[in-house]
Amino acid sequence: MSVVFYILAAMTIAGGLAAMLLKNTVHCALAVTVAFSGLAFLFLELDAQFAGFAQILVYVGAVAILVVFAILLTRGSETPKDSVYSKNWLAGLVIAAGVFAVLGWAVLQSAAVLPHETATPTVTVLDIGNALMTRYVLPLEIVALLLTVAMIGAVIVALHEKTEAQ
Amino acid sequence: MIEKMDQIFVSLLHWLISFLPAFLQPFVGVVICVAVIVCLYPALFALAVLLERKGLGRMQNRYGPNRVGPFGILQPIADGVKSLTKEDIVPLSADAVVHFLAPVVLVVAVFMGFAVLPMGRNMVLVDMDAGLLFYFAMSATTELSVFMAGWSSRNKYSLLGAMRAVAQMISYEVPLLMSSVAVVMITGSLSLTKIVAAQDSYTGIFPHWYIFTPWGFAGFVMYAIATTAETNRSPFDLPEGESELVAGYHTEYSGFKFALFFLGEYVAMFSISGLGTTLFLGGWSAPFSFLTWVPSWIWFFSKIMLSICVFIWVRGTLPRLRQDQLMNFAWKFVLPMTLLNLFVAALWHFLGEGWQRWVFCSAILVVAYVAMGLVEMRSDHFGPRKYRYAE
Amino acid sequence: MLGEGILKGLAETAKNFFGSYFSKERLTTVEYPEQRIAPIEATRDFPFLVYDEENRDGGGPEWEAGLRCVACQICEKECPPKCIYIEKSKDKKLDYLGKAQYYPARFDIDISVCMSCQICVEVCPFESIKMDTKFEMSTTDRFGGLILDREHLAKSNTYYHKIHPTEAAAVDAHLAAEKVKADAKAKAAADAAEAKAAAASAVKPAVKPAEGAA
Amino acid sequence: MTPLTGFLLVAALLFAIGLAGALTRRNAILVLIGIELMLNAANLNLIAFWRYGPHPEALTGMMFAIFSIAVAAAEAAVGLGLVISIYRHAHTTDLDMMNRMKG
Repeated sequence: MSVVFYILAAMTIAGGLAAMLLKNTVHCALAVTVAFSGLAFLFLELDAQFAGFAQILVYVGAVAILVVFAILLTRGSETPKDSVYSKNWLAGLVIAAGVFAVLGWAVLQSAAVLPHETATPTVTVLDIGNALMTRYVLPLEIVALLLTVAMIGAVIVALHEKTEAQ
Repeated sequence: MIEKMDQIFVSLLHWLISFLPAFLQPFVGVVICVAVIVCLYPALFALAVLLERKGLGRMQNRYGPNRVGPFGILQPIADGVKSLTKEDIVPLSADAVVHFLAPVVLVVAVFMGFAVLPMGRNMVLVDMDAGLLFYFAMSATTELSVFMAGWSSRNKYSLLGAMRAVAQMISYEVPLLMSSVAVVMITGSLSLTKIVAAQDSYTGIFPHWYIFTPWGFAGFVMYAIATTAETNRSPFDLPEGESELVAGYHTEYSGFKFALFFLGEYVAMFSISGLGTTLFLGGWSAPFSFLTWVPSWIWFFSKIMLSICVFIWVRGTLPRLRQDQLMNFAWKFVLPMTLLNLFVAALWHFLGEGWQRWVFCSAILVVAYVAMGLVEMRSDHFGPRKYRYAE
Repeated sequence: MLGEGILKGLAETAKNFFGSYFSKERLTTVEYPEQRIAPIEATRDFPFLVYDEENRDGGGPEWEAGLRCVACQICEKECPPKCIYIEKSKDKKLDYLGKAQYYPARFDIDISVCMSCQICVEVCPFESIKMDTKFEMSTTDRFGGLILDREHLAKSNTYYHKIHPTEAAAVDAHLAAEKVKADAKAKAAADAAEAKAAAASAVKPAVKPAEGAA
Repeated sequence: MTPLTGFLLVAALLFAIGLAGALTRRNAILVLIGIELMLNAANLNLIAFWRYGPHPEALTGMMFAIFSIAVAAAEAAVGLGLVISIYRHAHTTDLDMMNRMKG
């Protein structure tokens, strides 16, 4: 376990915690970008260059901006005066803690059988491209269709209903 | 001798780090490179600001700055001293932390892009396999810093400017990426060094730059348009639109933080021109085969400065667009053209050598361009504004 | 075709850019502190007080003695932004007509308030306040430095001739006419007194023509 | 602790944080952010298993993560579109207020 891993893990977890704990919604959105970039660096730490940069491009460049736009469009940029947590927050917290306990227990239990340090895989972008165009071409097409449908769907859902307003 | 001049910076670096113990060498080498980049581009920024002010002046039949030093060449230094000695004002209701972080994030993200740009033969900081992807990931981060600046200022002009800027940058990032993808398709690599190497050969005296192919030319034009919008330059400078929004997202910035924004904007211009040079203009390769004796880094930097001059020229010429014109232009003209260009690039690849591919590809692009121009100029959203006077 | 206008525009700016290096007529900029355009005759900015050079009533410096102003305070009352402050003197001095008049013991104009409307000039019956052409009056003192007192305001008639020749000539002619008239009146009065002294009757008809001449 | 265990624990913690946020926050947008965090945690797992798995050259985990990123982007777009249209309708993004089926 390298020092870099601990720093990046701390950054990611801190970003995630801040995103879920801060009061101001815009601060939460900015904190979650820290978590996203931390994850991207963790991907780089795992020698997954392509996935890491795609993570930054998609999450920091697109999703975070989208979230921020949504916050401003719903007038959520002011710090709310009353509690930001829902009424049954305790139940949610207990469930999350339970999930973490189970996951952590599972990981630590199986630590012995998990594979150890292996040789650094040499995967170039060319390999990924070849895989995408041969073995994974059907998922790629489906994702392309999904993205198109999602884009059209999002536009239609968020479109102002003019006829009803008049 | 020629070889030596070409590699002078590379050998200088090797000579410098050869004094150090072996385990320190890679680390110190990177630090030196970063330091050079961080010093070089602000210096070029000063030069560009002077060029811009003098050039715009001449285009408007004025002198431009001519007071500080002979012909005003010390003006950037005076500007720098002025902005550094100014009071750093943070509005009372501003979000101080985000307000402080915004310019820092911007400058860091902008400088990160230089890590993968090949500035000469063997002169690239990190020869990354996914270099282009890295570059776009970094330039996507600047959008967030623009939003941070606009939102944290608690000023409606700042927020409006930031929202305009972010909307514009996202809209034009799509054609920017699409026009670059055509190059990636033809080269078969995301690595910028490989893209330059693919263009570094000659037919007769003429180079194999991608701009000298039909799809490359169309791609370059689209790339240039998208770049102008991406860097918020005139005629797409609505985010700053000083006649409407005071100064857009950096209205509430002063002193050093404002200088950082200003620097970030110009350095982003350099870096995105550098990328355009790499993708379409053959990077550091010489424009004619008989000029290959000139060091490669000279070519790279002269191409960058030339693109800056074009930026200035365009700024001196065109008036600012309206917001709806800007958006319609991105989504209804530039994006379809870049998508078509992808198709044409594929066609170019599969038609093989010969005159047919030149004719077919050029014909498709020209017909599409003329037809789309005719159709869209006639539409209400896109064409000349029709005024409806009160009856 | 789409983009044609952009190319035309680019050609135009390029023409301007290179043209400005070759033809000097393109650069119409006057580089102000070193080069100046001579002000046109009707230029006006702030008022000043005119004094006549010929020292009529000894004592004090030339400018103080020759001031045409009689401290009538019409300008002070008419000034829209109220930037003129006048204190009347206790004693009297002879004016250009040789008549004893008050003079301004204090005459200040606050040029930070003055709006250069020229109303003071229009209302002055004595042609004593006129508009100057000097405009570089910046000081480092925001309050005191921008209040001009009598000494700073007084400019000679020669100076007035220099900056506004036509207007000054007309004013001089008018004043000369006034003086002639006043002289004639004085002469007539003197004649009348003489005639009164000589013979105590048939004097009045002699006065009438003098008045008619005016 | 092996490297893989470390990554898995970070992913589990991030997943739990995202879950806690999604279950406890009132603002609909923040619930979406929580879901994004959970998706990201899953991605980290996929990449970690790809890296330390027996056949990294097969690219299975990596591909899974890339597709998952693409799907997450689509999910964010549709989710935020829904939030905006709900806000238009109900003038709030508070999930505690949206407890009726009637519009």
